[in-house]
Amino acid sequence: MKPGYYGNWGGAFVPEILHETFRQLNAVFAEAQADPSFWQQYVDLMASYSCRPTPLTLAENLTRRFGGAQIYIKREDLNHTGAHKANNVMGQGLLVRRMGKTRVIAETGAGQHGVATATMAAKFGLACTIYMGEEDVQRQRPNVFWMEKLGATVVPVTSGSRTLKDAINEAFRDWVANMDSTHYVMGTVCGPHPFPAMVAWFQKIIGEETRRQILAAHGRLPARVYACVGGGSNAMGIFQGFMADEEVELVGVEAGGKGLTTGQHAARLTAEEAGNHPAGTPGVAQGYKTMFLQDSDGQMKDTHSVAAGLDYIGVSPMLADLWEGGRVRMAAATDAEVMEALQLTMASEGIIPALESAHAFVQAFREAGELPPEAAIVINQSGRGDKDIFTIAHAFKDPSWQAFIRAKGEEYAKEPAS
Amino acid sequence: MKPGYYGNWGGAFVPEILHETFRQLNAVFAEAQADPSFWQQYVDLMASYSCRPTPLTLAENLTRRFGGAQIYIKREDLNHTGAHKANNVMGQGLLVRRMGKTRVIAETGAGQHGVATATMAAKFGLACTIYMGEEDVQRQRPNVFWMEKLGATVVPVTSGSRTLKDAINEAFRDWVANMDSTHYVMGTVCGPHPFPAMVAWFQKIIGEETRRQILAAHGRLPARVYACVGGGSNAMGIFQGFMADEEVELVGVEAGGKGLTTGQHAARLTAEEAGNHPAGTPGVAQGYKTMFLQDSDGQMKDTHSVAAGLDYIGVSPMLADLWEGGRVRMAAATDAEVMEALQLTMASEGIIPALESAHAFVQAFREAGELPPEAAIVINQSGRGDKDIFTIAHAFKDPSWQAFIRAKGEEYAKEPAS
Amino acid sequence: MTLAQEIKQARQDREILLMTHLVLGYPSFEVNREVIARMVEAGVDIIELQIPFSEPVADGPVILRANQEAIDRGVKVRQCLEFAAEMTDRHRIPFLFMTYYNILFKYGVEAFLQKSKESGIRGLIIPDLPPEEGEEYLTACRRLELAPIQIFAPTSTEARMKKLAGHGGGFIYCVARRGVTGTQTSFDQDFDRYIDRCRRATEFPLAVGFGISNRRDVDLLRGKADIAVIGSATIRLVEAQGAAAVSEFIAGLR
Amino acid sequence: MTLAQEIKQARQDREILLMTHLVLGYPSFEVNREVIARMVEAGVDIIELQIPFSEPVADGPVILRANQEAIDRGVKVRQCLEFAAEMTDRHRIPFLFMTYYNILFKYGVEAFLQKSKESGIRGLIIPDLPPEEGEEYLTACRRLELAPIQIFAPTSTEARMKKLAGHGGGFIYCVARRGVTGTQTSFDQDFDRYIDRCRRATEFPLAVGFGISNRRDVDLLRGKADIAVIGSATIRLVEAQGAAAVSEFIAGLR
Ligand SMILES: Cc1ncc(COP(=O)(O)O)c(C=O)c1O
Ligand SMILES: Cc1ncc(COP(=O)(O)O)c(C=O)c1O
Repeated sequence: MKPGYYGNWGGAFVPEILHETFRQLNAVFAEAQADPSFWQQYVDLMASYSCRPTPLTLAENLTRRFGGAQIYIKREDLNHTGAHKANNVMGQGLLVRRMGKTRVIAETGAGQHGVATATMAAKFGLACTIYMGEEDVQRQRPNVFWMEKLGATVVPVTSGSRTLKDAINEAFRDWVANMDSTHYVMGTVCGPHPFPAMVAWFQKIIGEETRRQILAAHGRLPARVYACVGGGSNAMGIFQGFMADEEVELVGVEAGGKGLTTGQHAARLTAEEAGNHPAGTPGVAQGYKTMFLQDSDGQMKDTHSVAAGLDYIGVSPMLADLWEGGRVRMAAATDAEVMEALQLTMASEGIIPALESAHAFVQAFREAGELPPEAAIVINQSGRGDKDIFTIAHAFKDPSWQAFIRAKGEEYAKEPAS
Repeated sequence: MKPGYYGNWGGAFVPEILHETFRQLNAVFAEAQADPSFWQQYVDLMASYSCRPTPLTLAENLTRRFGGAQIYIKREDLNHTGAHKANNVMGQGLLVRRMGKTRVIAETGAGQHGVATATMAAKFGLACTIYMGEEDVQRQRPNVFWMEKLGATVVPVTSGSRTLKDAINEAFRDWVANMDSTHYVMGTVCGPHPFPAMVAWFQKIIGEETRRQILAAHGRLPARVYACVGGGSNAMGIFQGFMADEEVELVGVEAGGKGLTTGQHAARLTAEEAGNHPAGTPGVAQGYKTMFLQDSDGQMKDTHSVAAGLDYIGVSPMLADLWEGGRVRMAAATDAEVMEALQLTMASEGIIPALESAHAFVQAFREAGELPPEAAIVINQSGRGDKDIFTIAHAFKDPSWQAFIRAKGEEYAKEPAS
Repeated sequence: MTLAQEIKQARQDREILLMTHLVLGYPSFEVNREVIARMVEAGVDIIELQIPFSEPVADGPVILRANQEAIDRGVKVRQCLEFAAEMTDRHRIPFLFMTYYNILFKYGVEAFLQKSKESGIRGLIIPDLPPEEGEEYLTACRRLELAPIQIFAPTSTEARMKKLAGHGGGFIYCVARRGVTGTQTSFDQDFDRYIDRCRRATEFPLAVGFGISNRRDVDLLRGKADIAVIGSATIRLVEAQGAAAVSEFIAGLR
Repeated sequence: MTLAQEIKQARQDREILLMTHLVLGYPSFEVNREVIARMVEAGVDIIELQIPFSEPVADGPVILRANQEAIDRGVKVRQCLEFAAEMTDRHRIPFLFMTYYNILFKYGVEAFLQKSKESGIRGLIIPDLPPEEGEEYLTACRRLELAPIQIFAPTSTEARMKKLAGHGGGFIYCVARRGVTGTQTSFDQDFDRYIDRCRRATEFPLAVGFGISNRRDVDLLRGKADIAVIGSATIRLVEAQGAAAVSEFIAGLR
């Protein structure tokens, strides 16, 4: 197989101007992989700066409620900056140091990857520019505020659908102009090789911890592992811990948006019914080959999800391969199901999953009851939901929240910048 | 000394109707303290549900900037729910289980203790009512939203100054009516005995971890340990790890608000100038004896701080004693200094302290340069600041934030509850 | 005669005594003056003068608000002491202070009690001062022959009641139920058993408070308690109908 | 004659050739038609027809927007192929397709190239398809005698340039600088050294693009490059002044 390919998927469809940059990146990444002290440095950094290992929490109340498998939650929400994104970003930060670059750029959708990158840049003393679709800038203003306070420049991207995919394009445009000084911190297991391999490598820390933890807590491997799939980094992160354990079923959950038949979703691999084709078709964009949501000409479609972090046209080439080969089963959760699972999880366990993560909860809740109590399942809680307050309070149509925002708005209208 | 007293301070000034409740609470607490398996159960819970031990992070950039002591940050912000409040609350939750009560109540100022209590109640399957000053309900709407989603009832308190102290009074009023079913989860090391002892006992987990961690990381004890002081729980938590180490100076930092001479602050123990009297005077209120901000009649004053969690009239009787005895040095940081330290910490380290915690950073920054590089200092970062976005963005007068809020407000004005 | 003796004597003539309550300076000392005059005239036996405190934890919404408004209007402890002296001078019936401990503590416990004594006050009710915390207070009360009125609660055990009574003076204030001042109490079998327990624990007369607002409530206490305490009810009445309404209200209670 | 031979021949007559660019369907095929006619009339030597793609990563703001508006207005790949056939039929000069790989991939690489050939297209520029990923494409181009135009960049090493040239056809598109299309390039000493390196690596004629917008730019390329590429500049011109302005603009370049 060609390097950078996973079955039929992957590759590095990169403009010539970046050829050397990628050569260097591949070399530094290979060096890091070959150097055990690098991994140790990474683990130490994540232990002292974030809070790895993150816990594995037994959800007793949810387990009781569904009356089936023991439900365990892997707590990536407890990472510094609130999501698994920190793992990848801090890892790439160490590579940036090795390369001696002085600036990083990144795309962001939900804002989590942007906040994580801005955080890493502050810690590592790097200049930082974050590209973010204008629509997402509107949706995720708190994250923009923090990125700026962390010292990053946030550039609203006004092209295309003004969301994540356009931010990626814009980041590439910056990169082709500034690659000598600048590293592009790709936020998920997508993009041209070696990004999927690199991001997956850093994220495998989730799965390695989880495997140890579930064996210690439950005494045996879990029956199933659930993770939401935007680009696929948290999913690949946890799945890698169980890849060789054939008895562990790996389940990825995509954004079903308003429903798979509505066209307003971001489910690339999940077929509406067993036996049907999924909505995604093979394509090449943003530097790699995978299953994209595109029209018959190859133009990318608009996607929709209540979770900005899942609202993306492509999916990891690694997951496309694992899905094609049957190792990973794909499912989808709709916006409405997600809000329900979120509410249930908050009230039952005192845990607030990110909207993205709540997709994995939906599917786990559907299936937990089918399994016997001796079985365990693990849900990867990729992030915490309190960052999503504007979206969640909006989605719940909370009247006190709306009144609060109106009053604040009126206050600012009266004395702007007071 | 009488039980429940720390030097001249403390006690249990409790209405007769609660006498039995306190007897039971003292008994259960004593039982728990005598039972080593209880502490283990607590440590295990905090490890699997929160992410203890929380890391100790070396702040390399800040250290370089101030050119003195190595600056270490204890990361209580990485706790589940975002602050040290979780330690106390989960511990009291275990006591509630022992007592067989089915409902908890709590006061909250900043909202962090309320969110933590609502979280614990969800996890432990308890009914939950949170009392919160009406003014704080306005200031901290996001926290109110989460408390409600976690299943708690939030009662806005309209009496008095409509802030933390009034919420405490109101919680007591609930308790004297419902003590058979209900436990009052006091949020800090204040209130009648055994609350200070109990909260301090649970919070000492911070100091025990920190002592181990700094010895491992730095090879010797820190020269100074800094913690902000509202009620004093995070301070007592970390200080207990070093109480016997006389060479370690313990520094508590109070809310200097608009300045110690303005009357708009919450500094009870810090004198405006060395040799002067502090603004607090001995008093008895809310069930205990300490240094209160009160007038010459004994009526409590209004306090002010940009940090809701420090905006309180009293202070832990334990800290009053340690201050009186010279073991703990007290200092104050003004609102303006706090915003500056916050900005610096974000941009230098990628870490966002809570407004409360940022007070400790101010004092540490003032003093770090005085110490040699072989020395280490530890700052207790009691919580994370992203919960404070409304206050912080407001204080920074961020125009994009204001525009965002105005636009959202207008959207809700157009189609309410849409 | 001690306050306890005086109460016992009064009980010879009346099946139940009435103790009323008001918050000093609320809505004003002038209104207090008129209300007190009408109470005394209508036959009230004892009056509790509450010195306002900013943190009245044992009080319900009505008294709480009265405390706060009085403080907001600038009422000072010194004024309360002077007003008490004026009242004890003008009226024969016993007057008590009710307040929270910080008012005494801040003034100086000894000094405050000395001043109370000089003002003609007969006893004090301090709901947040259990005897364990009240050594200085109890000693000074005894020395000054002020009654340190103790409180029983439905949750108090027999041993506890005995202990409290041992420190007490004047009468025992029996909190009728769980909760704060100002809401309705149901005087049921449980209540009767509770009052029996109180009786067995002490020789002091028993006052019963919390939620008494009409003649029916007072009637239910006849033969059980020695003193019926009317608290929030008069404050509500004065707020709604003014001081003049007090006469008829009190007259109607017995 | 191969495209490379044809270009070399044309260079015998002219010191520098001009290649222009437009986005198909932007603002409309009608305007494209008029612009192309004027370009040919004004003496343009080669025209690059960009088939719009939703994710044009290598393009700057002007061309990016043109791509998107064309797609928003419903431009289809099929129409672009038909339009190309019409143009190659009407005009003598060589036409190229410029687009991103997904357009070919989704159509079927072989089928797309077959169709391009049938439409009279002479070569293709696919900026996101390095030779390592382009085996099928390169093989089919060779079989169909379509020029798979390769791109050199200032960052390309000598070895890399040689390798690229080995896969190339028609000419080499030398990206003048880091960055995307549409912004100014400074043609300085570094640039001269870069072009020297390009020359040494290949026999193919050299086209230089990125940011060329006036006669001065073209003059600076004389004696260095074989072809000056004008991209965003004409799109901007047509947007501002309409298709008619193209004639004078092109005439003024040389
Ligand atoms: C919390 C969280 N979970 C999941 C995702 C989706 O990304 P991925 O599929 O790469 O894990 C995001 C992206 O922003 C996220 O913020
Ligand atoms: C983050 C944080 N730090 C500090 C405090 C102050 O409390 P304490 O002094 O008890 O630690 C609070 C109170 O809400 C808080 O939320």
